Amino acid sequence: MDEVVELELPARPDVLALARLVVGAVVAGEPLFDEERIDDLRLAVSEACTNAIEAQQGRNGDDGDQRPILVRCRLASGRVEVEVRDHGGGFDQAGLSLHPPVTDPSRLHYERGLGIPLIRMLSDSVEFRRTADGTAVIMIFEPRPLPDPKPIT
Amino acid sequence: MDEVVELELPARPDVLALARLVVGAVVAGEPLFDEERIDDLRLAVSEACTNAIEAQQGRNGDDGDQRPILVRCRLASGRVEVEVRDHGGGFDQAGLSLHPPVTDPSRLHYERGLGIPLIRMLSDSVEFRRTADGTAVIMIFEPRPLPDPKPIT
Amino acid sequence: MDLRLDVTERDGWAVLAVGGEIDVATAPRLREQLITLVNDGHHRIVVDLGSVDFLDSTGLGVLVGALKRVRTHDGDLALVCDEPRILKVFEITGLTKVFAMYGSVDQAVAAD
Amino acid sequence: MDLRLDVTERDGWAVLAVGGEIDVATAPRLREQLITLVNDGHHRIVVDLGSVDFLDSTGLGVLVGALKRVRTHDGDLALVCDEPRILKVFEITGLTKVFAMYGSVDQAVAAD
Ligand SMILES: Nc1ncnc2c1ncn2[C@@H]1O[C@H](COP(=O)(O)OP(=O)(O)O)[C@@H](O)[C@H]1O
Ligand SMILES: Nc1ncnc2c1ncn2[C@@H]1O[C@H](COP(=O)(O)OP(=O)(O)O)[C@@H](O)[C@H]1O
Repeated sequence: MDEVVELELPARPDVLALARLVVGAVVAGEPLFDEERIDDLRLAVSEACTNAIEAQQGRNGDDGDQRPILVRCRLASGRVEVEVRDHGGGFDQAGLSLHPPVTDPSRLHYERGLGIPLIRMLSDSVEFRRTADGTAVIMIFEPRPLPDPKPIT
Repeated sequence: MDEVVELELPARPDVLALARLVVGAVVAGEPLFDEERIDDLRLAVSEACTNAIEAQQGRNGDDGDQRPILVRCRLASGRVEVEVRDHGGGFDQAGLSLHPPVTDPSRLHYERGLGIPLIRMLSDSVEFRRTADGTAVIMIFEPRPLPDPKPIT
Repeated sequence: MDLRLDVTERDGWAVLAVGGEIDVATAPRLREQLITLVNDGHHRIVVDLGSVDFLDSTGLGVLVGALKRVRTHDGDLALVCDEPRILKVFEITGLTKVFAMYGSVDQAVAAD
Repeated sequence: MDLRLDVTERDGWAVLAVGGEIDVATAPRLREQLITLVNDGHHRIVVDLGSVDFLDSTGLGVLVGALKRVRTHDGDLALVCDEPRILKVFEITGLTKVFAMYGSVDQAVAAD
């Protein structure tokens, strides 16, 4: 299968499994993508969707932004491009606090902040684009297995 | 899960399995829909998508209409509404040729034309709406199992 | 895509075991296989749908076409199907009255 | 949704067997279960991830939180994981250096 598959989902955590199912199924038809690479893709897309959903979710008991998030999968020239779009108001990527290395004992104070590092490590390239009212995360996956990963430091 | 899940797919037969996977997964979260009812839904939606794809596909070796088809799944009040939209130019539903009953020996001349009858039998209601450049098929599924089906005559 | 076809012979019948999903994407392969069998002189065919997970109207059409084809050679086409989800598709379309349907390949080749 | 949790005791350890998918939808149940264990006085916990099919950063965060919690009680948290797809998530985040990780529950409770 090539071309584009687009999925619009309610901005709620219980759709994450469906998003993973769809990107997994779209890429499963590509002979060059093996099981491990498909797992990489499922995890990276899931992290991006989690961030999109959390950005739109109500913080103070309100219902949050009810507009759907968009997952767009494009297969072209043997590689996969996945875009995840939200209306969550965007964020300052440069301003992401740098966590201490995981091996640092103080790392244990941080139970979050591994999502974007995982996306970076699992994709071949990622771009965070600011949209009018939110974020578009554009991830590109090549079919080869990851080179020996460097741990986050 | 309630609300709306939308899926845009290239108008090609190899996306049908994905369309079935998605509607199946969306409805799998609904406790009132049992396995059999989910199978009904998967089949009816697959038939509607097949018609949408065939309506857009090139007949004479050309590429056909490259625009995507849309599958829109809505869970509300415990029932499922699925809309399938194409840009296939529409058709005259009243003009559908009436096939002889399947038990008639001459029925064997017809290898097609069971799609819409299946959609009618498997859904609780179906509407074929003419759009600007194609068709919207709107199917509603209630969670109860089908009553004893009457065969097509 | 996901369609498996496997032909064996049994007591003068060609047994075509089908697995996976039969829809408009995969039905052409099923149709070609059935036409090949008939062209090769197999006019008594059992189609074993025991491992079929999904069957749509295109699949039904291919089977109707195959039945028609073997009949022009005074042949026979028997279906094997015990999965309720697949049986239901034959039942609600009334095609259980058109096809000889059996619960197992053994029964299909024994019936005569 | 699809998360299975099962607690047993073994040689002074509470063994929490987790199955299914751990993401932001299901992680809260895992977190609560771990907090309950600690509050009930279980400070030596084995989390058996052997039947986990998917684990995301939220799941990692919950495990880090649990490790922190048992440590404030001078306790221990050991992970059991032999699935390459799940191990890889710990490896690329460097968390294999933070957790005591074992290939089986037997090994986890024997190590000491
Ligand atoms: N799509 C997004 N919209 C708004 N903020 C985002 C988005 N993605 C990431 N962020 C911000 O970046 C932070 C770091 O994200 P991440 O590395 O995934 O860790 P976590 O989500 O666990 O905090 C988030 O806490 C959030 O503030
Ligand atoms: N979405 C559609 N757009 C255009 N024509 C359609 C559409 N759906 C159905 N049709 C027409 O109705 C006919 C009957 O459809 P159906 O009962 O599904 O049987 P089949 O597709 O096997 O012919 C089709 O052959 C086609 O001409």
